[in-house]
Amino acid sequence: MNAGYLARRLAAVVLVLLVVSMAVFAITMILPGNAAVMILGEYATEDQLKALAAELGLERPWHVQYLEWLGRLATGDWGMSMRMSQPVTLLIGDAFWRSAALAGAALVTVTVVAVPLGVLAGMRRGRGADLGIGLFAYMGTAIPEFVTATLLLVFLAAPGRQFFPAGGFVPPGEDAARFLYHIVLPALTLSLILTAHIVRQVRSEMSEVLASDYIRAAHLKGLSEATVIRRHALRNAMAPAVAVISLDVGYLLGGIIVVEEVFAWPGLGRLMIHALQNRDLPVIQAVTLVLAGVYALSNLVSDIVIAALDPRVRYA
Amino acid sequence: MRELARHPTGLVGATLLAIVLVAVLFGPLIAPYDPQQFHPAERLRGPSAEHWLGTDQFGRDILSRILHGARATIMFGLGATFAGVAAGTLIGVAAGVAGRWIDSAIMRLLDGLLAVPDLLFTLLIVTVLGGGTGHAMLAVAVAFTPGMARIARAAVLSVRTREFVQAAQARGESPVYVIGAEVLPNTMGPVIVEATIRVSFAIMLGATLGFLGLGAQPPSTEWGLMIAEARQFMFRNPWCVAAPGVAIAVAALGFNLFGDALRDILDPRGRQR
Amino acid sequence: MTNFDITRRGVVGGFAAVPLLAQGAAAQGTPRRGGTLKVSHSTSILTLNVLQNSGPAEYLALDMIYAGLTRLNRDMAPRPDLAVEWSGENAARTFTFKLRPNVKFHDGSTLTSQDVVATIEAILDPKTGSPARAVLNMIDKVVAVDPLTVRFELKSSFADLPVSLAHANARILPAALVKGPLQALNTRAIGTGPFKQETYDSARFMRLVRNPDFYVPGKPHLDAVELYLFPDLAAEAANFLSGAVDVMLDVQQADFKRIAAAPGVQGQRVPSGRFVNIVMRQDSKPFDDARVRQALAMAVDRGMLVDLVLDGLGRPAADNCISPGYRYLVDTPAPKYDPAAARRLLAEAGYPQGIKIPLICSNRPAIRSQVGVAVKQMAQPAGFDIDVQTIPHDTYLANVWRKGNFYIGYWGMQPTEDAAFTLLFTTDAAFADTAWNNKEFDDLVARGRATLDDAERRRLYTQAQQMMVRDRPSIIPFFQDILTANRTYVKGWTAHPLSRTFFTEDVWLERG
Amino acid sequence: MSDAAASVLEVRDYSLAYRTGDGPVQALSRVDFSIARGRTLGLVGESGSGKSSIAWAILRYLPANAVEGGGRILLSGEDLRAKTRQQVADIRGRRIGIVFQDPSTSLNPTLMLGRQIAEVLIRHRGLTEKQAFAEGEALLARTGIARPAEMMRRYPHQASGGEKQRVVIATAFACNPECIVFDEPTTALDIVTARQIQDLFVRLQEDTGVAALYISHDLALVSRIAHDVAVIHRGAIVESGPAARIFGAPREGYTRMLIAAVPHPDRRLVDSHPPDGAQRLLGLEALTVRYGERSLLSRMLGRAQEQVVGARDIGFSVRKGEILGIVGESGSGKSTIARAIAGLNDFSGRLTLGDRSFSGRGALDRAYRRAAQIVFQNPDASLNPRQRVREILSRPLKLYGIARGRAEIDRRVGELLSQVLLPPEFARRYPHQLSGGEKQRVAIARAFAAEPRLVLCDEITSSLDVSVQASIARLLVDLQARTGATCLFITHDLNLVRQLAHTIAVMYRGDLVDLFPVGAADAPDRHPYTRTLLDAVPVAVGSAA
Repeated sequence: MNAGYLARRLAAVVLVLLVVSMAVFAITMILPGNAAVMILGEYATEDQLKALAAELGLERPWHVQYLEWLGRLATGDWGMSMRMSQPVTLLIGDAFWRSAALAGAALVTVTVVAVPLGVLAGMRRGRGADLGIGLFAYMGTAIPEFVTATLLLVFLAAPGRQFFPAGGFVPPGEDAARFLYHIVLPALTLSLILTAHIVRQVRSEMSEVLASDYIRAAHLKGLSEATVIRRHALRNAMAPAVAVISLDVGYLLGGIIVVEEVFAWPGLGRLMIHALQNRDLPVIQAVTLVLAGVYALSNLVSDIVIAALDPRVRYA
Repeated sequence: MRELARHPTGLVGATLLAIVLVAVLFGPLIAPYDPQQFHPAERLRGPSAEHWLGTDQFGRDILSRILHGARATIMFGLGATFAGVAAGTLIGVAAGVAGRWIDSAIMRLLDGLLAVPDLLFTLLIVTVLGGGTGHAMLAVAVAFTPGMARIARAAVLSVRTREFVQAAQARGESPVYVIGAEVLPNTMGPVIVEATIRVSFAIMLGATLGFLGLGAQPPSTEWGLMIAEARQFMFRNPWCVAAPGVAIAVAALGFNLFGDALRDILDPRGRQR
Repeated sequence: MTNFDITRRGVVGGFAAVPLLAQGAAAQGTPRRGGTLKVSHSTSILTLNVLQNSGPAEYLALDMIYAGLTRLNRDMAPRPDLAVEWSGENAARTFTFKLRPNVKFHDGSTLTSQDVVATIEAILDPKTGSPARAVLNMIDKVVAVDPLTVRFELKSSFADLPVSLAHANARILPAALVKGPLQALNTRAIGTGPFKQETYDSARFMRLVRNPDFYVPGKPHLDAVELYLFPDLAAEAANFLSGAVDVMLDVQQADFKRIAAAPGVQGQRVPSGRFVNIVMRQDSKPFDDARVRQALAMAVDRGMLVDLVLDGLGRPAADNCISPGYRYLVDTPAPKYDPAAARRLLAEAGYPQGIKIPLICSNRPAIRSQVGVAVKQMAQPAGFDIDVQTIPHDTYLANVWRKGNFYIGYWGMQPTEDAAFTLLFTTDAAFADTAWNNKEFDDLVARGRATLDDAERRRLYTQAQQMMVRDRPSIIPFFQDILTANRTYVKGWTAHPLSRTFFTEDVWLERG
Repeated sequence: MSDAAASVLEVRDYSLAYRTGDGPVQALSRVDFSIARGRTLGLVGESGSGKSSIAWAILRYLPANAVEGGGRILLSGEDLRAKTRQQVADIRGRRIGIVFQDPSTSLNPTLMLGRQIAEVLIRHRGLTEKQAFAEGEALLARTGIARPAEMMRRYPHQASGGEKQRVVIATAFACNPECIVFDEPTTALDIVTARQIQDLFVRLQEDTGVAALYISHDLALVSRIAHDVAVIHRGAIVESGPAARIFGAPREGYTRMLIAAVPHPDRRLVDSHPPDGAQRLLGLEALTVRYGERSLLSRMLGRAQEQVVGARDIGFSVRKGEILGIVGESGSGKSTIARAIAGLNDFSGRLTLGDRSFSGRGALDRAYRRAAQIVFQNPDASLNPRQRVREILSRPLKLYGIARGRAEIDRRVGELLSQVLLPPEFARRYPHQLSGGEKQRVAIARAFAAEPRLVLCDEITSSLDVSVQASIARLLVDLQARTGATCLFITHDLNLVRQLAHTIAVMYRGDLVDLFPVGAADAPDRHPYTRTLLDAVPVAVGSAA
C-alpha cells in the first residue's frame, strides 16, 4: 500500500466523477420542459419565462454550458440553485452532514447487527438460526423502502403509539438528545433493508470460509471451536464482508432519497428529490456528483481496510 | 429440474412465482369486478363477502385491482430487467471478447455509471423523459445495464480461457463460431441467475417510482402506484395499502428465492455440499 | 393526493366575500400574550421574495412579514392597513391614498410614499415577473404627492383598485431594497408586518419573531412563529396528531375527518371558490359544437364528485366560475346528471356512437387525475369513451397547458368577479385557454369594471354569468373547501377563502 | 500382521456409508489394518476408492451425512469412536497428526506461518507464546527450511509450495504424536520438491518412530517408502502385507492390474526408435514465446510491463511418425511450446511443417491448423458442456470438409468412436454423462478426426487415474502407429515418457537443456538437470512383470 497506488486510485475516482458529470449533464440537458417554466410554475406569465431563461443562460449551446460549468465546479463555485436562489454549496453544505449522520447511523447499526447475524447464520448453516435469519433477510429485500417507512410510521409514530417522532429534524448542536430521538426511525428503515442485503452476503462468505481446507486443518489441530471461529474463520470472512458493505453504501445513498422524503429529514436525498421535481440543474448535478464521489471514496476506503485485513491483498 | 425439488428456498420461490404467474395470465379473467368500477356506497370498506380484500377510496374492489395490476407490475419488472440484461450482456460480452484497450475503456465507463446509485440513476432518467410506465421501464433498464455488463464480462472471461474454447481457436474456427457456439452458451448461467434476482429489484424500483409519482400514472393499477395513492387513506382502511404491499413482497420474494435456487443449481461447484 | 405533491395550486392573488364561517377572533375570551406557535406545512418555502412567490406556505410566512396598502377582511371587503384612508375621483380613474404616519420597517427605516412608488413600479415592470401585475396593469402612473400621500392615475376607470392593491404579492418593501438586486430579496425579507424574519433554512424550518414596533398596538400576541416543512403528508398528519406542532396549515380532503375528530384538535373547513375545470377548447372538434359541451355537462354527476374526490368537503358547481360568496353571484342551476339525455344530444350533434377522446391530467396535484378518473367512469354511459392520460406536471406545462383541447385545470379563488372573468374567460384573459373569444362577454366585463354604480354592475355581471353557463367554455363541477386544523389551545387561527391572508397577529395561545 | 500389543493404530472391521439425495452410498466396507510404532503403512487406491474416508474416520472428522457402520478404530488400544468431542479435540494434534495434499489451501492465508505452528504448541503443550515461537523455529529448522526465523514471520502467500508443506509437516510433528496420517502430501508439488519432501518424511519417521499412514494413488512412490502396503478398491481392502511381497508377488487380480498400469521405463509401448528413413516433418528454429502482451493502454501509460519469457530459442526437429516426449517441471515452458505450435501463442523464430515454414502465429493458415491438432490435460474442460459428443466430433469434419451430409458425418463419427474404443451410442451423450477417461478419448477422437500429420498431447494423462492413464497411453500409441502421425507428448511423468517416446527433450525454465533418444537415458553425458529429474522419480520396486 504505497503512495503510487493511492494516487492512481484517487485518479480513478476523479475519472469516475468526470464520467458521472458528463452523464448527468447530458441527461439533464435534454429536458422536454425547460427549467424556467418549471420554476415559475403554471401561473408564470410569458415575459416571466423569457426573463428567467435569459438570466439562466439556458439557450446557449450545451457544450459551452458544460465546459463553463466544469470550470466553475473545479474552482469551487458550484453555481446558484435556480429555484432557491441560494449558492448550491450552501444548500449542499449542511444537507451533506445531515445525510452523512443518517447514513452513518444506518451503516453503524448494520455493521453491528448484520455482520454478527451473517456469521451466526453461516455457522449454523441449515439449522434453526440460519433459516430464521434467512427468512428475515429475504423479507428485508422484498419490501420497498417507502412501505417499510410507512409501516414504521404507523406502528411506532402514530398517535397513541408515540414511541418516536413522525419525522422532522433537530440539529445536534441545538439538542443532541432530540437529534438522536429523531434519527431513529429513518435510520431504522435504512438499516432494516441494508441488514437484509448484508446478512445474506456475509452468510454465504462465512459458509464458504467454513468449508475451506484451512478451517478443517485448524479443527484437526485440536483447536477449540471458539478459537477456530475467532482466529481463523472470522479473519478470513471479514475482508469480503467489508467489500460487500462498501458495495451497499451505494444502495444506502439511493435509499436515503426515499427515507428522507418520508421522514422530512432535510438531507441530500430530499434536496435531490426537490431538485428533480423542479429541474434545478445545478443542484441535480452537484448532489449526484457528491453522492457518486462518496460512493467511489467508500470503495477506496474499503479496499484499504481489506488490504489491512488480508495480507495477500498487497497493492504494489 | 429434479434438483429444484430438493432445494427448499427454490421450492418456496417457485410456488410464489406460480401464484404471481396465475395473477399475470388470468388476473383479468378471474377478477370478480371491473377494476375501474366505482361502488360509492361501499367506499374504504375492509374485507367483506363481496369484496374479499375490501375497497379503495373510489369504492373500487382492491382484489380486482391487484389481479389486473399484476400484469402491469410484473411486466414492468420483466420488461425493464430483460432490456437491461440484453443491453448489459451485449456490452459485457463485447468487452470480454474484444479485450485490451476496448475492454478497459468500457470498464472505466461502467465504473463511472456504477458509481451512481440505481434509484438515483433511474430518477434522473425518468425526470428527464417524464413519468409514465414506458419511461420508467427504460430508466430501470438503463440503470441495470452497467451492473449486468460487469457480470456478463466476468462470465465471458472465465469461459474464454477454458480448453474447449482454445481447442476451437486452435482448429481455426471463425471468431463468430467461437463466440456464438462455444462462449455464449456457457456464459448464460450466471447471467440468468442475476437477471432473475434483478427482476425483484426492478419491481421494487417500479413501486418506488410509483410512490414518488414518477412511475405508472393513474388510472393504472400498478401496485406501487396503488400504494402511493392509498397511503393517505391507510388509517381509514389499512387494507388498501397492505394488500398491494403484500403482493409486491410476494412477487419480489418469489423472484429472489428462485434466483438463489437457480444459482445453486447452475453453479457447477454447487453450494449444497 | 400523492405525497409527491408540490402544490402549484397557487392562487393568483384575490379574495372573495364569504360570510365568516369560523367564530370571530374576539369572541374567544381575552387574548394572552407570549408563546411560540409551531405550524407544519407540506410545500417548501422556496423564496422570501414577496413580489414573485407563489407557494402556499410562502404566502403564510410573507403575510406575517410584509403589509400592503390595504388588506382583505374575511368578507373580502378591503380595509385600511398601511393606508389609513383613500378616495377615488373622476369616475374611478384617479385614487389618492393617505399613509399611516411613522410606521417602521424591520430594519428601523421609516415608511414613506417613496417606498410605495418604488414597490408599485417594480410590480408593473415585466422584468420582475410579479403575479400582482395582472391585477394592477390598469395603473398608468403612481406619484408621491408628499411623504404620506400617494396618487394613482389609471389608464381606464377601475372601481376595485383598493381590492387589487390588497393582492398578496402587492406588499410594500423599502425603496432601497426593491431598487437593488432582486436576488437579495429571496433570502432576506424586510417588511412592516407583525413578525420579523429570524432564521430561514428552506429545507427544514423558518422562525419569525414579534416585531416590537408593529403599528397596531398590543399586537401580535405571539412571541414567535415557527414553520416546519413535512413533504410527506402521512408523516405531517402523524406529527400534528402527536402534539409536536400546534397548527397543520393544509389538511388533505381524505384525512380531514380523521384529524378533525382527534382529541384536542379543531378542524376548520372554510368554503372557497377554488375549482377544478375541464377545459373544452372551442376552436377544434368536437367541442366546437355547444351541444357536445352541453352533453358532457349532463354526463358529470357533480354531487358524486364532491363525495368521492373531496370526501364531501366542497360544494357542487354549475360551470359558473363565480362561486357563492361573490357579491354579484347569480344562482345558475347545474344541469341534472342524465346520461341518457346526454347520449341523445350527442347523437343529435352528429356523434351517434358517442365520442372517444383523451383527457390530459397533470400528475400534480393528484386531484386532477382523481377528477379525470371519476369523470371517465361517469361519462361512459353517456357515450363518452374518455381515455385518462396522466402526464408529468412539467410536460403538461410545456406541451398541453393553453394548447390542448381537452384537459383539466386547477385554479384558486379570485378576489373579485372582474379578476375571476379576466383570469380565464375574456378573450385577452391572462391565462385564456378555452378559445371562447366572445366579444359580447368581453364588453360586459369591461363595462362592469369601469362603472361605480352597484346596480349597473350587478346587471352586467348577471348577464355575463348567464352567458358563461349558456356557452359553457369549461365544466366546473365543484368548489373545493380550504381545510386547516389546530390544537384547541390555539385561539384566533382560521383559514381565509383565498388562503393568502392569515391574520396571524390575532392568534394567541391559551396555555403558556 | 505385527502383534496387537505393539500396534499404535488399529482399524478393526470398520464400515462407513454416506446419505445422499439418491439413497445411501457405501464408502468403506469391513476395513482392517493396523500400524505398529515406527512402521509406515502405504494405503494405495484410485480416486473414489474411499482412502480419504479412512483418514476422516480416524481423525473423527466425518461430514454430517456420514453413517458409521460396525467396527472400531483404536489408538494405542483406546477406541476413538467412544471418545467425547472434548476428548477427540485433545487427541487431535497431540496424539494424531495429519498432513494434507495441498499446502497452499491448508494454511490460513491471513495468519503468519509461525503463529500457525505456535498455536498447536500453546494448545497442547501449554507453552507461552514466546516459548512456542522458539520451539516452532526449532521444528522448522529440523524440516530443513533455510532461514526458519524469517520463515516464521512470513505469510503463506510469501512461501513456495515446498516450504509451506514443510511448515505443515513441522506442525504435525510438533507434539510428537503417536500416529500421523499423510493424505497425498506430495501430489501438488513439483517432481524435485516432491522427492525432497518424501526424503524428509522418511527421515522424520525414522527419527521419531511415529506410526504413519501414508495415503496415495502413486504406487511407485508407496513401493519406495512404505514398510507395509494395503490396496483399497471401492471401499474394501483388496490385499495387504509387506511392500516387497505386495509388489513382488501380488495375489489379487486388481493389485496385479494396478501395478501393471504403473508406467515403468523398461516396459516399452513402442520400439525405441522411429521408422527408419523417415524425413523431417516438424522443425523449430530459435522459437521464442513472450507472455504479458504489451497492451496499447499500458504502453501509453508507460507502465513498463516486464514480459515473462515462456520459452527461449527452442530448436529441434521431429521426423514423420516419431513420438517426441517433452518433459520438465511446471513453468519449464513445455506447454508453451505445444501451444505455440498449435497456434495458440504468438511466437518469434521459425516453425516448419513438411515443406512449409511460418514465422509467426498470424501466418498459420487453415491447412496448417488442420495438420496440427492439440489435446489438452483437463478432460472436464476440453469438451463444450452444451454440445453432444456427435456435434463435438462433427465440428472438425465439417470445418475441414472431410465429410458432408448428415449420413456420412454420422458414419464417420461412429468410426471415430470405435477407433477410441467407445460404443457408437456415446454420440448422443453430453460430456457430463462421461467419465474422465471417456471424455479424454472423445478429445483424442476429435484430434484424429482432422486426419492430422502432427498431434500435440499436452499432459493428456496427468489428471487421470493410474489404470485409465495406461489405457489412454496405449490408445494414443495405437492410433499414432495406425495413422503414421507424428506426436509431441508433453508430460512431467518421466516413467511414462520413457515408455512411449522415441526421443526425449528436457525443458528447464524456458530453455531446452537436453535432447536424446530414449535408450540413452542413463548415458553419462546427460545434462545434470536430466540426471536430477531421473533420480527424483521413483521406479516401482520389483515389478518387472
